[in-house]
Amino acid sequence: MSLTPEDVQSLIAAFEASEWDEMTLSVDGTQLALSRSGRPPAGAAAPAAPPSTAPETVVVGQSGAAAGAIGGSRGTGGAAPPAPPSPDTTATLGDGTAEGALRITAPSVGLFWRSPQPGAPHFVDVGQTVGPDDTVCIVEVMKLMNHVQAGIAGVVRSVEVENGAMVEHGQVLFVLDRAS
Amino acid sequence: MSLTPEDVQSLIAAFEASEWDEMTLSVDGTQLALSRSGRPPAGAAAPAAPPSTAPETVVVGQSGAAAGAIGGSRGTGGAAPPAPPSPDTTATLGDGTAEGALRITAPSVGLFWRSPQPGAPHFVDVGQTVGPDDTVCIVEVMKLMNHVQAGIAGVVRSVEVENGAMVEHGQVLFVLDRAS
Amino acid sequence: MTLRQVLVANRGEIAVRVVRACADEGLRSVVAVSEADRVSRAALVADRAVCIGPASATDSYLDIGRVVAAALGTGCDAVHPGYGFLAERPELAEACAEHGLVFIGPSADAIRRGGDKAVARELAESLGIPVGEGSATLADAVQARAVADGIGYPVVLKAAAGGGGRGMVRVDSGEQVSEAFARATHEARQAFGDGRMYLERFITRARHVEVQVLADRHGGIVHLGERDCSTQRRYQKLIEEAPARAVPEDIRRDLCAAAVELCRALDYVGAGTVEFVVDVDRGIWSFLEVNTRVQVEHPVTEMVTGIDIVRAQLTIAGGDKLPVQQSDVVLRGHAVEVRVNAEDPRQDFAPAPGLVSRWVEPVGGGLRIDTHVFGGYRIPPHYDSLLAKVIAHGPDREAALDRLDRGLAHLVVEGVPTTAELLRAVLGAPDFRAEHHHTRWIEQEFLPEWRGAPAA
Amino acid sequence: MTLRQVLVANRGEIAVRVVRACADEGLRSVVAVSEADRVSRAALVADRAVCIGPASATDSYLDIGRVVAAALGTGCDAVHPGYGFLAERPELAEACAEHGLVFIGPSADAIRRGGDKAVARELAESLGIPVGEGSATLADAVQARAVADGIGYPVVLKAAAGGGGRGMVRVDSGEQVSEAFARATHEARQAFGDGRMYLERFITRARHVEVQVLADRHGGIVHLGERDCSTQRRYQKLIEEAPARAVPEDIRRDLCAAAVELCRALDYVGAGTVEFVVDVDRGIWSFLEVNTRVQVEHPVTEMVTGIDIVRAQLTIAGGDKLPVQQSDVVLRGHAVEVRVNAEDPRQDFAPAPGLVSRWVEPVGGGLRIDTHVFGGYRIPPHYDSLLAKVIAHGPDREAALDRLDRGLAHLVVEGVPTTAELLRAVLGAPDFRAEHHHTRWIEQEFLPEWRGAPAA
Repeated sequence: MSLTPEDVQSLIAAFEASEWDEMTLSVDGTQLALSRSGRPPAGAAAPAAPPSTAPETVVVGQSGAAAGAIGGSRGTGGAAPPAPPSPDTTATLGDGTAEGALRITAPSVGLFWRSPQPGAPHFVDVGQTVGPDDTVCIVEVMKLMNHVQAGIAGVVRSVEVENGAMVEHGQVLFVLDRAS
Repeated sequence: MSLTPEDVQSLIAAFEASEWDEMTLSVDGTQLALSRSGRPPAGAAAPAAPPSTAPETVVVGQSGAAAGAIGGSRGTGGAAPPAPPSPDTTATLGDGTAEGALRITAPSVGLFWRSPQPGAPHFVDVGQTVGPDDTVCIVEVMKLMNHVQAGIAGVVRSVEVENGAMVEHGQVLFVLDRAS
Repeated sequence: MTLRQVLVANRGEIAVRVVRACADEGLRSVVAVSEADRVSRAALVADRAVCIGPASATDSYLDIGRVVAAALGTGCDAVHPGYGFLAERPELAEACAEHGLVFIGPSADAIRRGGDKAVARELAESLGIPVGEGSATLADAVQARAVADGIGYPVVLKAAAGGGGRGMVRVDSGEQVSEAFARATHEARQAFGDGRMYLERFITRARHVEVQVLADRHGGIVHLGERDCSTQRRYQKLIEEAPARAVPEDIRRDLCAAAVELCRALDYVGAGTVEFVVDVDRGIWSFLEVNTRVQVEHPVTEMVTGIDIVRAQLTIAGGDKLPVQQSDVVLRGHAVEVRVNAEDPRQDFAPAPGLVSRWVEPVGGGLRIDTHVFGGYRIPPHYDSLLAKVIAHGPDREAALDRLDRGLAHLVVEGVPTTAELLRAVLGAPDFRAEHHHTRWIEQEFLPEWRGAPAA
Repeated sequence: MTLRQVLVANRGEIAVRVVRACADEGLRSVVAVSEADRVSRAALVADRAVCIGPASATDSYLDIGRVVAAALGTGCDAVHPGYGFLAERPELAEACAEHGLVFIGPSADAIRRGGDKAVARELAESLGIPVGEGSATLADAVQARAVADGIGYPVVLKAAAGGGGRGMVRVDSGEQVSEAFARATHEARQAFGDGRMYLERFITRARHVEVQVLADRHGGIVHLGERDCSTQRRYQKLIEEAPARAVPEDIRRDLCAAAVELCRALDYVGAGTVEFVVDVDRGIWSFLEVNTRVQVEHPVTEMVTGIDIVRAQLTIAGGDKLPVQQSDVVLRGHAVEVRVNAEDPRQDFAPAPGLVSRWVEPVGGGLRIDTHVFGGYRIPPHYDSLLAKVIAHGPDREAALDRLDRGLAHLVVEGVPTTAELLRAVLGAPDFRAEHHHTRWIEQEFLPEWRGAPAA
């Protein structure tokens, strides 16, 4: 037995009517995962697009797992799936959109600087390939210059913040494409 | 594939953590139904036991239905499963406990009278068999005497309210056993 | 005859409001709820809730017998009807009296005479209060035509038993009178069980101004100033303010005096409101109707006077004298109320019951929120769509409007659509800020523009 | 130097409280939140929220650099630290000054001198304020033994840098001194980075009384009367009242005068509290410590004085003179506050974070609820367990307690266990009603009985 399209529809409806943030259902090889991020910070006029309140990921597919694991959890934050632990000056990673994009996010509130000092070349530019240990920017907290490392390999697709702007903790700074 | 005990436990935990009132899950012949009644009226010192806030029914068993129907709903009231529509002076029926008990509930707020007039014999007593059209009591609303009919056939197991007491709409007046 | 325990015969925000006033006065409160309102905020905050019937209001909130039975069965000594439902039904006042319960409102006689529009209009006329260019009760369509021709078109046919915009038909020319009269009479008979009609000149740019009155059982009577409720959609008030700053002060003074005079003539007891229409273009006014209950918009008056109207209802019903004399009533600043409804203004204001998955109220800044909603509350489909009244007070109208805008911006509602964004747009509209609006401004001018369509 | 926009460097109910005061004063507010508090009530009600770091307080609420960066980056001109976290860290006051931000609190110097218990104690002594039978900073265990022998046992060893019950060790006999001193010094060094100790006589039946002080930048200073915070469990306050009715009036007058004198000597600016211990049996009192911030229990003082302490903090920080003189401060009635925590009192008060599936607050009846909780809020496991402060005001203590009991009975919380029922039991306990309780009454007398076990 597997989930019918009607089952999936009713599950999605039930999920949307609920206050849950996440729901995964695996039945006989069919897996259904629903997740919704939390509300973005209120009133924040953040430069980067806030996480959507609509379901972010809806995946229905065949999974190798045979056991029917059913779970639900409700988170408060708009956090991405668990990322590997990282030191303070290394960016948190989050899986991006379905096209395989990666994001480098701010490890702290602070000012975003693309160069080691005014007038110097940028740490990275769009189109550039970076490795996990490469410094991609500085987030300055009260004269303390935190060098942010990419944490992952990829090609810079876009820079999401203006040089010198304030960034919040967790705000997306760079979007990268997976290195092919 | 069927639900394992672990699955059931995690489902119950998820349900209890949620604000849902009802949840039914049928997977490949295994059916799980969870329901929880709404909060009882606050501060009500009603003579009858208020519905519990803990899950009222947890049934796990083999069902004939093959389709995996999964649904969730969230009600506000502590209502019993939908009853057939009934005229104003006929009691609402609710399926009772697992032992096949039936309940006759008050069709209105009012005063509960077991006899047609003071000193007269009771309409019904414990142990008596009643038919759907038999009058079982009066609920008086400001001198208006509403004759309450059983609405169902059965044997009176208990009378839940003292003669002359005020009853609320929906309050259980009699518990009946199914006529065998 | 001090009260001890009050049955609240209503639901929604006004039921919560009455429970609050009871608690403030040290009285116990019992809320009569329908089955759909068992898990309502009013039921949770009251000392007790009692279920009186099914969700259908006919068999619960509108059933006088059940309400009285609930009051008697729970040992209450008084009944507060709120607004709507049974609030203006003289039969409830009579049933209460019959069973030894205090009805928190005026006498059945005052409700009857004040509530019948034709009778109230005749009473006003006898007191020399302007009633507009209109008629007494019309015998038939022929008389209607003659009166309308005399007034000049457009005119409006109104049901004697109507109110709140119900039972009104606009007539633009003499040829339409006959058919309109037949239709309006039929509709009024259907809706109110009373087909009597009268007619009035139709005012193009009208302001709806009403005066709050409080009267005790000892002959004491005061007014608490007036409210401007001109921001309406389909005769339903959206925004209410106090005082009515756009109306010249001499007119406001006259309105307040007329309201007191009229209520005195009705032997009025409790909180009541006298409504007037002010013709903006011609600078004249006339009596509209009496509302023999607390109004939805009473908080704006409370905020500018500092007088708690619902507590006053309770103390008056308990036999106390008025808490203030007329000279004690001093207006301070300006207050504005908006009604936030669970409606989708982009879908022709379709009501949208459902689960309110998140509800967070703004704090501070001269705001007051009167509501029955909480996070996790499921709005039942059986009743009206009012979610909350957001009220702001400020030193002047501009400050109050700015504070209200902040309040609406920070009212977090998830799960149902609301009219909050629409209301913010109204609060920001130049015509509204400049007080150029009138009772049909929302429909005729604001909404067409807001929808992005050219004005009709 | 009028303020325009305030960074609220805190979370929970106090962050909401500060946002409210800002709105009341017409100031914009920005709340600095950790990742765990993005969807918090403070974030929702503030004009803006800015995420400064991960859930761990060390990298968010306790990080001075991030707080200052957030204030500067969002264009704030002032920082309100609330209570706890950075509130009594002189380094934050210094960092603010360095970056042109107004720190809403006293100077770094006043925080340092007031917050160091040994220094404050010496200052008090120099002013002739009783400091109890105790010592200055102790050099070593030998000196401790000599001083303790002089006072008589039991005594209590206290960390100079401690506070709020932390860093205290009771010593019952001379033989215990050496080992206790070593342990206490070690623990104090670990907890506060400062191992200096002093000691005091241990009072068996002590009442904790504190005086609220307000001081401006122009030399103006007043007290707002005192609070009795004797109902504690493990040195954590459960219930606070104003005024301290059980303490004789002459002592209360002396405490208030001493508090003003001490704050004047500290060149104190803003809202501060001076804590005292009153020995019930001997009728004497002594200075305990200075808290250089707004207290959790400030609302009881607000309710009996009508003075908004948090708004006063804002206006004082903006350079205004005090809103009142001492003669304007009049106490009216009695107010009591309870702290409702998400803890299970049947499981040794284990904190219970989780989803609050339903949250409905009581209305009316002299109640005030200070909270950050709403239905659907998930209490993060990273911070304290305070859900709400429920405060009641009444004409006298008995009325206030009855109103508070009604408030707790109607506070609907589903999803997490709370201490509400326990608090109701305390409010109803004859010893508490008769004011026979003291700072260890809850642990020694009330709880053993409440648990159904024989008293220890």
